[in-house]
Amino acid sequence: MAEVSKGIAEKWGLVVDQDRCTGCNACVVACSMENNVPFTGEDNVAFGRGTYWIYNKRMWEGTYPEVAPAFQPVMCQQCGSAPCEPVCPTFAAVHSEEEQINLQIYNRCIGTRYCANNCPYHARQFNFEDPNIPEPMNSYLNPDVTVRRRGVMEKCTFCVQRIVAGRQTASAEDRPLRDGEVTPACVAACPSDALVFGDLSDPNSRVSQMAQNERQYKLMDELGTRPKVTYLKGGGRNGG
Amino acid sequence: MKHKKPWWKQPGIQIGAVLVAFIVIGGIIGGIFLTQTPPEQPIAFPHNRHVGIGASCLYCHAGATLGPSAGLPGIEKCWGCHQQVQKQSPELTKLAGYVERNEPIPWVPVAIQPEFVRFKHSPHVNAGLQCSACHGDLAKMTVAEAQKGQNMGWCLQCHKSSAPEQWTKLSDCATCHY
Amino acid sequence: MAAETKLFGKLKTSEQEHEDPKEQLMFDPRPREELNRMVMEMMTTTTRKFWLWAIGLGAGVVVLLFGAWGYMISTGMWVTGLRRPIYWGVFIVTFVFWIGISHAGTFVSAILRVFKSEFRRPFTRAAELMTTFGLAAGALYPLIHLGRVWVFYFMVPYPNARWLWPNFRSPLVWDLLAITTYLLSSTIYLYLPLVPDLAMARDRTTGIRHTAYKILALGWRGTEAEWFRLKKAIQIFAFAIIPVMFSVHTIVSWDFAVSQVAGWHSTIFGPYFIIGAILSGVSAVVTILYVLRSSLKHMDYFLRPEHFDALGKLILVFSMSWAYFFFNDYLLGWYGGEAAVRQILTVHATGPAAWVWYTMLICNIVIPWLTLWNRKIRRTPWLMFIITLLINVGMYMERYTIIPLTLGHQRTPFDWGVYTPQPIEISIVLGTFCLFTFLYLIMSRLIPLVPVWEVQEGQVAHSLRKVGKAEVPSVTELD
Amino acid sequence: MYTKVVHMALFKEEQLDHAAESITRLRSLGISDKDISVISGIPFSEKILDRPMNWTNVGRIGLAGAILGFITALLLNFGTPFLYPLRVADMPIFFPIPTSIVVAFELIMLGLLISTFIGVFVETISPSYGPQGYHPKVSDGHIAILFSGPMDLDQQFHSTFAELGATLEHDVEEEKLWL
Amino acid sequence: MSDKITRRNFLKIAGAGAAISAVLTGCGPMSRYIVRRPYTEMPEYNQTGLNTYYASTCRECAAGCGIIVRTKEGRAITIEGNPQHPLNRGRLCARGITAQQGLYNPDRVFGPIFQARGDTSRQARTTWDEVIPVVSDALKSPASQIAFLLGTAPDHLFDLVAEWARSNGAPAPLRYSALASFEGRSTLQEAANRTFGKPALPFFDLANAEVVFSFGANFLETWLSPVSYSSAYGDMRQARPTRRGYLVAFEARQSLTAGNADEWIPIKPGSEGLVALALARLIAEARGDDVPAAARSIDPATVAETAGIEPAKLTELARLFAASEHSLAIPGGGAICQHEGLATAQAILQLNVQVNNLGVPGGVYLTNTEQPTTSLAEVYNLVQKMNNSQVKVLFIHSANPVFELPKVLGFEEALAKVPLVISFATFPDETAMLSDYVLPDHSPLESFGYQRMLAAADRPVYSSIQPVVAPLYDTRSTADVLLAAAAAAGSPLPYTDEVDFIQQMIVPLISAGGFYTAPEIQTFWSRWLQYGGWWVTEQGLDTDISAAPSRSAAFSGPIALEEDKQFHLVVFPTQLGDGAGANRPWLQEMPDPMTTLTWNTWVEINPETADRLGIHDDDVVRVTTPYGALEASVYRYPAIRPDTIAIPFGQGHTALGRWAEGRGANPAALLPAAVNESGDLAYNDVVASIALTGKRRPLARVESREGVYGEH
Repeated sequence: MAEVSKGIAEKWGLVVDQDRCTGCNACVVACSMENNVPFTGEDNVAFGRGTYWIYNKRMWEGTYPEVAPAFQPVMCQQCGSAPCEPVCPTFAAVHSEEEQINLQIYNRCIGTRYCANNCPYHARQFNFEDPNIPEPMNSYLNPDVTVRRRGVMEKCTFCVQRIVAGRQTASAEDRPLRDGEVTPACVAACPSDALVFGDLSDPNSRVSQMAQNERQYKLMDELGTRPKVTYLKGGGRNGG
Repeated sequence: MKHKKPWWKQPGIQIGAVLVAFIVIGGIIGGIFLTQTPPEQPIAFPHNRHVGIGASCLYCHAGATLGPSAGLPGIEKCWGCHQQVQKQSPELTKLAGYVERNEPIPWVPVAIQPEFVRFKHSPHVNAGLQCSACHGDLAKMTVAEAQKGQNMGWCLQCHKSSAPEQWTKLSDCATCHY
Repeated sequence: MAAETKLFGKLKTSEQEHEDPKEQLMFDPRPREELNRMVMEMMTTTTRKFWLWAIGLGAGVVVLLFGAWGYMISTGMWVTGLRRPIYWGVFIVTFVFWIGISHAGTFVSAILRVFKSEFRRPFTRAAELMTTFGLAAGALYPLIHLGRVWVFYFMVPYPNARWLWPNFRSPLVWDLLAITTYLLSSTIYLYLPLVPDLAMARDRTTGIRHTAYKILALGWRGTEAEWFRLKKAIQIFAFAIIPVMFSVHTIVSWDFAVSQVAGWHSTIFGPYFIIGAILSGVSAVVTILYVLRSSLKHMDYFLRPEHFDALGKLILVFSMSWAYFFFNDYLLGWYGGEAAVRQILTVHATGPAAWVWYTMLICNIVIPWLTLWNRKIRRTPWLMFIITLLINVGMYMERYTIIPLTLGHQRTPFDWGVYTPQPIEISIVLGTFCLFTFLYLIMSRLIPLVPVWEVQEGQVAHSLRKVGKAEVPSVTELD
Repeated sequence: MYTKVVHMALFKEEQLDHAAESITRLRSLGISDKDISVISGIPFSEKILDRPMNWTNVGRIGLAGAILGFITALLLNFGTPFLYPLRVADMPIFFPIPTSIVVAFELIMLGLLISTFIGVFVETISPSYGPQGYHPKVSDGHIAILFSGPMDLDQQFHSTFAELGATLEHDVEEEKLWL
Repeated sequence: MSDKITRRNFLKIAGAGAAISAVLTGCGPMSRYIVRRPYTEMPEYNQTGLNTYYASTCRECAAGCGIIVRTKEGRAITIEGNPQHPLNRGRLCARGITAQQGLYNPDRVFGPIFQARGDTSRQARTTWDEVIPVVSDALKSPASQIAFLLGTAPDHLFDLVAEWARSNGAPAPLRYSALASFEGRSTLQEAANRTFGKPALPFFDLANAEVVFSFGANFLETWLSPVSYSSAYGDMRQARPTRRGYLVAFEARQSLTAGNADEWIPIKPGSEGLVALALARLIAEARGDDVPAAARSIDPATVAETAGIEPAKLTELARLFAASEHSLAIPGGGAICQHEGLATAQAILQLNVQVNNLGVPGGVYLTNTEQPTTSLAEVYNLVQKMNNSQVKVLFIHSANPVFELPKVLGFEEALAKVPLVISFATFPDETAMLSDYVLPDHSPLESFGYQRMLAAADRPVYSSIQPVVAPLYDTRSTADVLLAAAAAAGSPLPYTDEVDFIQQMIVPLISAGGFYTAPEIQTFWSRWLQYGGWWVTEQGLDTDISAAPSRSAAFSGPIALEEDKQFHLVVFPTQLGDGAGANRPWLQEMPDPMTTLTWNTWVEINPETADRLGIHDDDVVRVTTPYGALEASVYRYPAIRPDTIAIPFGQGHTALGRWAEGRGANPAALLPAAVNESGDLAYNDVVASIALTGKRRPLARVESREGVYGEH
């Protein structure tokens, strides 16, 4: 390929501003439509098998009348030291040296579900059955993303298909990727601009700037997973 | 001790075993045979003749430089030439039939990517790779034939030998699988 | 054995002192011919009841195990009760259970052999058989629980076009290696001491059985070189298989302990699992011995209260050790563990599934401690049968607590979940119980379940020696 | 083939002392240890019967298997990452020492145990020295002493064994016991 | 044995083997390698090509966000916001994102159907050639007896129908949707008219506001233009480095907006007007202004007690509102949809006047575009006419009145009295099932059109609609059908077809100073399609706002309840909108933000109340109002007043396809037929009682009940 190696690996990162996040769940649906995440039906959701690559963990803070929901959209944190990876017997969960994210290679996956147990964020989903999308609804399936069959794990990929497409477009035009050129579906959809995606290795990118915000924290930082997703705390009463 | 034939020497069992073996082996051989023979095409398109008169691959498969799939020419493109040149041949009558009915030609795929592989033509073509490197010498084929042994090892071999300095990127799973 | 009973006798009641040495198998010798005849009759007697059981269990295997498994493969894992976040359920529970059970064979046979515990002799084979079939039943589960079992071979190290090998950092690959090693070696370990007995059977059968025994006996004659070689090999195995056995359950425990799952990430898990495995395994041996004793002809000659007594003592010791490790694990989690671990411990004891936790404690601690100190209870086979069965129920509950109940209450309360096994899962679990029992049942008629030559060797080595006014049991070492 | 004919003396299991004695007597009749072989239903050590030490390669074969297992483990642990380097978490790609110990241990044990068995198997089915022959009574606990001696000592054999209470058979054919 | 097998036999056997292996693998993907099918029959995953992007407009609600649809091989793949569009600036909500599930829904109407009013024996597929004369005959009826009921139909269709009606003397088309009614759109418009003297929807500049008081306006979820308001909300919170906007929500049931508010003030439904007046008085006092006339007789302490809040809290909030630079009070939703809704809306709007926050950044503007909305009162008139047999022909487009209107209104019965009902529904919804003909319009992603912005654009915007895929079925654009039928009926309009109509309508825009222009319409048209519409570059809001002095109003306050027997009932729209979203499986599967519930209807009850009444989660209760009753499972919702229960709107379909049918309950059965002064449904005044049915029906929730609520 024509692209010249840049020397520094791109390190994709996501910032979730919880103060902007309204919990509207547009990201959930945008992700599902982009990544061919199947809908599973009422019974499956009731059973805990609704498949969401990103979902809002809404906990309650306070008691009535001071009660308020605490929204926390959680997707795969693309850990630098991911607990899911080493436990996979078949290298279906691996770390991408190029994109510095976690990959799930569906055709390599044999469905031990070990990775899912070991993910402290519960970001990994299992395909308990083949997707049931009646014709012609399968027409909207994104051909850039594999339709997962039953028995494999899946999870947020940071929309790696968009990353690869963006990188190839940039290389065909012989220029580096611009900040904000590649956005995952959730980021593109987010009505309140609570999600920001970009290259963390570029100190000038918007995501790098935001990740240094004083409100920043990482989910379960104490586990040493080195997530690529940074959360910005909600503002509280007096802003932040 | 009575000398009875042991069970594995009983004729019924032997015949059964041979039959089962034949069906299994035949199935495997047949399956492999079918994957390794070029499929029957609606029109026996002579690649060799088109390449022979100097037609560029990209003339018909224009998508190769632009996007993932190289694309197949529509009936308009075929007919655009063939209403001028060489109008008579049994294969061209078939083409004329499709043009008349305004139907797409149901070409049968030759090189198939598994659904979990995202192969894109454009980066490969843009990197200066010749079509023949993967598709074989079309000047020697009539209908296109699938090339043997094009598995992931083959992809990687080429990635490694042609661009060792980009091996990190070109061996990354996310390059092809997502 | 002798020394042990004596020591015990001093501590305990006076009835012990009056025990007739004849009550012990080793001091109640019978001619080899007689022993052979008894064992052969054991193998060849099949009652109507036997066939009913065999057919029933065989049908159980086909329908409950393979039928349900096939159904699950064809429709997908949704027929199980698994759900986010509980991705491992009774399949893995039963897997750990079977692997645990399989430790007894090695323990009874290898460790007791190494330490020359003479009471082991009549039931080493029964225990080894249990190991092999327990492993066979258990080794199915890593396959059963796969989402895509048809590509299970991705886990097996073999060269391929992609030069992509399994991930040797994954505990599941260690599992694969360890279980393969253990299954192969325990099968061989079952087979090696069987060879002289197969030769014995060969000499007493005709037809297909004769042919089969002839092949399996490898032309055994009983020459000095053959005995020497066999003893040497058994010695190597007995020593080498013990670390393998420890490694197997340690690795099974590492499936849990190396992970980041709260409640699993514990350094004590290795020994904790091993002790649990031995406890459940030795218990299962007792359970099986009771069944053998009551269903097989002449077995009551070979298996006597003394054996139940001795195994009962072992179980008591292991129950105490298990309690120690359990408490150790619990205390550390409770004391300094992170909030999530403490939460899990609370949920175990107070949550909706707390009955599982209490059943575990009652069956594993309360029942053995209350009963097994009593010699009379230990020497009553049917009581031992019930107690050991309960211990295995307790051990099953232990694994159930560790796996689905712990997975269901991880760090984010939003994602907690409740797991309920579904009919298909229960069917498969019952199916492997059928498989185990079926294999055991069939095997009990195919191979000599009592190692005749070992029993005879023991009987030859044991004698009563007159010391002063008393006849004292004594053992001679034959090698 | 031989000028010597294989004889077999059968002792009942309780006649162990006599069997031991008979070996001494046979030796005094000029029959060497390699022309005698004892088969029994339970193992007796050489010292009990006063026989030369036996010798087996099982241990060495087992050791060789263990070494083979170790080499395989090295190749799998440290060789395969070079074929396709893949990073998982933060673990070293090429030299994952702690995890390799587990694999190495299992493969060493696997090699050791399997090859021990193979050793037993190969040694058992390979032709053995000493007089051949078998009697089913051996598995009934009898001790059979097989020896080959010249026919002219027949009388002495008879008297010796009759005295020790054994039955003696002549001209024991080599029975095909395996395949 | 094997030597007897001839080569011929071998080939036979091998062939059989191949066949067997083909059959065996036929179910799996391997079969693709063995039995190859032509490209023209290949499954979609193998046809990878280049993306084609089309700019269009989202039609899932009335807001009109600009969208970019990514298509591949003629299939719409993903929908994203149009980054240049001034309304949503590249953002989109869940409903817009799932629009393809409407396009590719397997339960669409595949072609014109003669319905015969649900008489399935006479039901038959028909052809467009047969139905155009039917429509044209219908248009020949006496003009006064023709009625058009348009729901969220695109503006161009409305304009076309209005033009036809105007030129033929027919009554103007009605434009009603349940969502508009829940939002209180007419009331808001009328309140703006009375307060500012212009009948336009106000635009609230949330992004630059510092303190925002929201009275019932759930602008983050469904209210008016949720995407643009969400975007503005994000900016209000974090776009300014030093100041973070402060949001206070006054409503009885915590909506998503109230959930995101810094303070949620759970006031009794019906007390909003009083609270607004009390605030007015306190604000005036805090600012040192004259207390407005309307508020002079108000005692804040009494009001606080009536509303069920702390008096000190009210004072504190008033001070906050008075002290901030840009304080904004937004009336909407249930607060203004009650019998005193108009006065309440005015009282709330007056708060903005009091702090002089009109026509300045962070304040209230008025939108320029006229927004035709029909109030529910006019729909009532239509029903009246239908009942009196004064309607011969009823055309229905994009509306589902049988589902959406309060059951007590009796639309279904009135419909039976209309001799000819023609529905243009894309889906077999409840109303379509009861009409004579269903003449399916294209799905929005297959059609042309335009949409004016509703309220949340800060400038004049025309958003264009264009087909992104070729129509999948034998559907036809309603505009074309009407044009053809009108021509055949002898009352033609001067347009050849729909595109011609749209082009003629947008001709004035060429010179209206948009961000592009063109010498003639065809070039303009291509840019119009390319950019997804037309708008001006500069902010173009009406800053010239002057307020009339506040009118005194006497509020009767909340209805008194019998404790533990009666409850205020809050019916709220969800992501399913006016119920049309119920057949989008991903909208059904998307967890409701506040409750994480999916796929069903639930009744929200405060846990305290539930404990008192012995009601557990998932218990099915019967909710009864004077107008009807329904049964649904209980969700113990911690963020609702103990004297209030709430039910989401949108489920309970008896038609509309496999994902919507037979799911949940329709709270339209509980709603009254009463309207407020400006004609919006007074749904916030309803008092309901609940009773256990003894049944249990678990709700599909994503959260763990044990983990979140500590219940087992």
